[in-house]
Amino acid sequence: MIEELVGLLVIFVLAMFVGFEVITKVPPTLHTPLMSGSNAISGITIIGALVMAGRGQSRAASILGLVAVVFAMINVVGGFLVTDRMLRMFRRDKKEQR
Amino acid sequence: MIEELVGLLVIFVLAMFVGFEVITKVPPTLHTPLMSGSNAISGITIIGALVMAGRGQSRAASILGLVAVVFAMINVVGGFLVTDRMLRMFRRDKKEQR
Amino acid sequence: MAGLAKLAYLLAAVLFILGLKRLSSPATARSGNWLASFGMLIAIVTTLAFGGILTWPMIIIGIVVGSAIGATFARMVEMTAMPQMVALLNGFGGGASALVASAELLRSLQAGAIIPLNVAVTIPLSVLIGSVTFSGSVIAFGKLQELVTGRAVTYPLQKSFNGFLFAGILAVGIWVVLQPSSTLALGILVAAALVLGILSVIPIGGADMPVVISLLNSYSGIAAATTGFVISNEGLIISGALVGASGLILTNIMCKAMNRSLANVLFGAFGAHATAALGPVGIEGRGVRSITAEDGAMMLAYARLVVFCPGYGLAVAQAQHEVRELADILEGRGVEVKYAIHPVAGRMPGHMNVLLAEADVPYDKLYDMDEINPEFSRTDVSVVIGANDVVNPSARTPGSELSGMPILDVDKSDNVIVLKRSMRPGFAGIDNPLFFDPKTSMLFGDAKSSVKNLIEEVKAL
Amino acid sequence: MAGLAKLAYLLAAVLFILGLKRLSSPATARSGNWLASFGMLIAIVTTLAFGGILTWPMIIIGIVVGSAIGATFARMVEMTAMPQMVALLNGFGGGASALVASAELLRSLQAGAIIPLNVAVTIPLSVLIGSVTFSGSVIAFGKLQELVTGRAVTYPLQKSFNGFLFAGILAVGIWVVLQPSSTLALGILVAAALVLGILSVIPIGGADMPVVISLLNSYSGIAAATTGFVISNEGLIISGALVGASGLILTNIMCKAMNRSLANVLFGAFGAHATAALGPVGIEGRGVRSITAEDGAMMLAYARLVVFCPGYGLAVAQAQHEVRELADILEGRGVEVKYAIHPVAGRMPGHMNVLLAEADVPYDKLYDMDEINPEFSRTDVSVVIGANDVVNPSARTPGSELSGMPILDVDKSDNVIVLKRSMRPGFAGIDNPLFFDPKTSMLFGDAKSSVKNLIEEVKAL
Ligand SMILES: NC(=O)c1ccc[n+]([C@@H]2O[C@H](COP(=O)([O-])OP(=O)(O)OC[C@H]3O[C@@H](n4cnc5c(N)ncnc54)[C@H](OP(=O)(O)O)[C@@H]3O)[C@@H](O)[C@H]2O)c1
Ligand SMILES: NC(=O)c1ccc[n+]([C@@H]2O[C@H](COP(=O)([O-])OP(=O)(O)OC[C@H]3O[C@@H](n4cnc5c(N)ncnc54)[C@H](OP(=O)(O)O)[C@@H]3O)[C@@H](O)[C@H]2O)c1
Repeated sequence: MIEELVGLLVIFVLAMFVGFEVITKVPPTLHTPLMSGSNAISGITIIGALVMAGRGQSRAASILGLVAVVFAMINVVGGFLVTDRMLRMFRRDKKEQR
Repeated sequence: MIEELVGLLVIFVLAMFVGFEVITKVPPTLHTPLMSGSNAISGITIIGALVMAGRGQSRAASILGLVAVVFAMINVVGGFLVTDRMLRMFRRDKKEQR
Repeated sequence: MAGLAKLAYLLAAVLFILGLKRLSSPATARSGNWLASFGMLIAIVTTLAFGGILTWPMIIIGIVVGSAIGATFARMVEMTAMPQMVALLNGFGGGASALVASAELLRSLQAGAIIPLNVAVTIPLSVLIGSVTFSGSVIAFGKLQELVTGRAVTYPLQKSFNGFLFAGILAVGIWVVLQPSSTLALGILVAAALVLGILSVIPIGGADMPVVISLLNSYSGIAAATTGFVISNEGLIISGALVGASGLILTNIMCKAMNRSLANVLFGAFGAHATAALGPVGIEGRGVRSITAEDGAMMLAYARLVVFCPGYGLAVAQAQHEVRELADILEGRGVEVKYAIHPVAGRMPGHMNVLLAEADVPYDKLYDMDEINPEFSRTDVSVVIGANDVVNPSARTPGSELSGMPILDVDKSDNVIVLKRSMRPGFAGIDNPLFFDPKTSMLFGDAKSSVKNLIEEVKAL
Repeated sequence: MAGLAKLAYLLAAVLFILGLKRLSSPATARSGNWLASFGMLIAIVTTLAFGGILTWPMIIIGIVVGSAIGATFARMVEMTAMPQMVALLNGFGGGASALVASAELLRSLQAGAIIPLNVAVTIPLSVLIGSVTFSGSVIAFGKLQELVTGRAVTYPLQKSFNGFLFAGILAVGIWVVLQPSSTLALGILVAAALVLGILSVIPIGGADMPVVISLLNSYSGIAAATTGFVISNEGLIISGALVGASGLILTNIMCKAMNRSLANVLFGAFGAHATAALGPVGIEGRGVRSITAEDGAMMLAYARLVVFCPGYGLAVAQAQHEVRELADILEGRGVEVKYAIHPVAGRMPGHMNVLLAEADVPYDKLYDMDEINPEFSRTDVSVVIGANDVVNPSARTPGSELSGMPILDVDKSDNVIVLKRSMRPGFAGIDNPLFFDPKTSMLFGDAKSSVKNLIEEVKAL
């Protein structure tokens, strides 16, 4: 049990490193889209929510799961779409484009 | 079993990402020490070698393990020391140092 | 099967990482966002296929309703309201994490399973972080949307009370760990965590909300990762850690650019006395030169290099399209135009970039503070559009609230035109000596109408 | 216990990562190397404490002997022999991986355990990669140390034979997977892999060895990671992946800087006809200006900016200390001196940097190709010290072996002095039009003695 936990911890630590390295490379120009985009990624709880809503083992758990699905989907869909809306606006100077 | 293997694969993939991100930041000046230093890190097989040499369950395994310990220790000790020897030589211009 | 599902989650996580990597340049950023959302799709489909889903109606309702609400939000939101939007979405994410962890506890109890210690520890943790993120984000949203007062609300013994509350939460958390079967304990934990979220954000001034949101964003990542520990899912852990790291880095960048510590932002009640600082303090006896749009147009039209320095006022006035038009007209006359972007101009990191991008300003005309500062000495006219703190030279002298914060060196340019409505200070609540500089001309009025007037006058020349 | 050990291995891996991160600047690199070696110490101590070690004599002997040999190597090796040294160490690492995997198989058989499929697959993989790395590295060492011919050895049907061998190895590998109890199969696998390592490196020219070493370094990382899969150890997997990534990146950088594909390096038999290309081909009828050290000293002493461009010849002549002395003397006379470092000058990445660092040249005087190239137009004298291919202007025109490789633009400077022993070509085996440029003066002789003469003459002025 403890061993499994440590295994997951290893993954967490490595992912933190990847996160730090990758995020520090994002230029200030893109910090707002980064915020909304990474926010959308945190909606990954959706996978937990789906399991809770769908296994139907307990009425209470299903209802909580349903609300969780709604919340997480708002986060995911809203986050990715709004990020795309922002990023669509960024463009290089046309004159300098080849 | 397959699940455990995939868990290890997750770690491998993440570590690869960390490796790529971290190594691409090493400037060309330090590529030779990087080669010898990362080489020393690959001597991490020493931990497998120690177990093989020390558990003493099988004579043949122990002997192979012993050779592996010698090889890995050459790699580790030689690698780190020679890297240190190189890095000791790198210095900034004294005049520009405060 | 389980192995295949794990592989699919790994693929999703890899897509998230690759997506974030593509955010390192505006040219590839959009495709990166699509990669990440594709990763999310894979994760969802994998869960639907291998997650042991039995009752579909709930799921379908949830997905449809959630997606519809999310899509509507994304479509309706004004670009100037982005900070609120992020806060709100963030709150939903945190809330979902707390709900999942609670549901898992209820489910295990129902199934009569014995809850192993590691799960018993991670569940209350996940519930706590998720609930604080939820209520904190909602308050941050309220402050930015001006539904709740933007002032830093302070009251006596505030910190002691919050400390007490936090201690109480720890106690309840341990109660849940020791006796996971008590739904009462879980309920108290959720309630207390929600109150903690509200009470920790209420005393923070509206203008500090972006830091708070970024920190809460980091929390929501950590909440997702904790949930991953609860249900042993590597995908959740990796994605949560990515978001956690991202939030921490952004928080750190904002604090550094404001030259304040995170503790000062969270507990300093910055902006509690904002109203007190308003008004023409220290103006008496010093001259301020006020000009008309006609004078301003004259200066701009015959300049060689003009640098626009936008700030929060640009967002308030929504003047980005007019600014762009003015720049086009000036460029048509042969004037070189650049934009100077301070790292904390506006109210969230990259705020100005998004606004100007909306107005179709090419991103290679936007210059970071470090790039543009050496240019001011050869600048004929700097136009400060609704910025204040980020061009306040008193940041260079010790003893001021802004001391040590790096600023745009507009006072090095030959002339400065400042567009704002009054002599009132900006977010930091302190006076700006720039306005009294002999080089400076004030063009009072709402930025949008001022810029419009400038356009008219330049055209008339 | 096992949990604690895992935590310790995680700590070791984190130290490796932090150590590599510190290699991003020469100022922090040394501490980074110490961090990494500290991580290794933690990994070793953890294994000794929790690894179920029973018989200590073997272990102690192994550690003492290995450390002594490693330390001696590290102390004795000449800086100019670094490429060989890395090759040799690399071979030992790969060998160790293969031995560990073989031992694990023998141990499991002895213990009568049933070998699960995943282990049965990863063992032969680890043995294969490790053995190829071992024998390949030894041959690379031999070529660089000139114990084996440095020429690309080719013979008829070479590729077909190697392909055949590889297919055979795959077959034996499957045999081991299906019948892990057969030590005969294991033995054949090891032998065949060793032969494959030798035969794949033999046909590669001596000067391409750095690419091979870097690739083998990557293999040794992958071998370690595979061993980690065999014994389910996260520490091995992470470290192996780090090394694997590092080797791949360096290989890629070298190939790019030479403008050749990896396939061309591995299978192109570059340098097979090196002797044929030697000799004064194409020199007839064209003028080469040969000067004395006195003439050269004159040019250098009265220049404003001198750029030194070292190459492989610097390493051969071991002239780094003399070059540094010459630079000091020139600087004493008010001449500005810079060093131009081409990414593949010498025989391994960063080769010149290490040599010049040994001679105490401060690293902020060394300029990358991209930094220095714009400077050549204002350079009075470029001094090419034992470099050839990296300053060959025919790389700019299509149709040459070097076409497309970026070069140092020494021919843009006012004067060029080339220090080499003869008109013979460099590694790529092609003539260099630079030597026939009217701006160029050749100072023939061993670089060390030529530079010594220059020092004398400048002093005498
Ligand atoms: N960007 C971030 O991430 C972030 C995060 C947290 C905190 N902050 C803080 O926010 C501040 C940002 O500095 P800043 O210079 O951008 O803004 P600022 O210092 O808050 O000043 C904005 C100015 O705009 C003027 N203004 C408001 N509405 C206007 C309108 N409609 N037309 C014309 N002018 C208008 C205001 O003056 P009038 O009222 O006289 O018009 C005000 O002085 C910094 O102190 C920073 O530390 C930023
Ligand atoms: N750095 C790497 O990572 C790497 C890896 C693989 C391949 N390579 C290849 O190696 C080559 C490196 O280019 P390079 O310009 O540095 O070297 P080069 O092209 O090999 O030329 C070296 C020159 O140094 C001269 N030389 C040798 N010994 C000398 C001595 N004792 N005194 C004076 N001169 C001496 C030789 O001419 P004489 O015989 O006339 O004296 C020779 O022309 C490139 O082609 C590159 O692609 C580099």
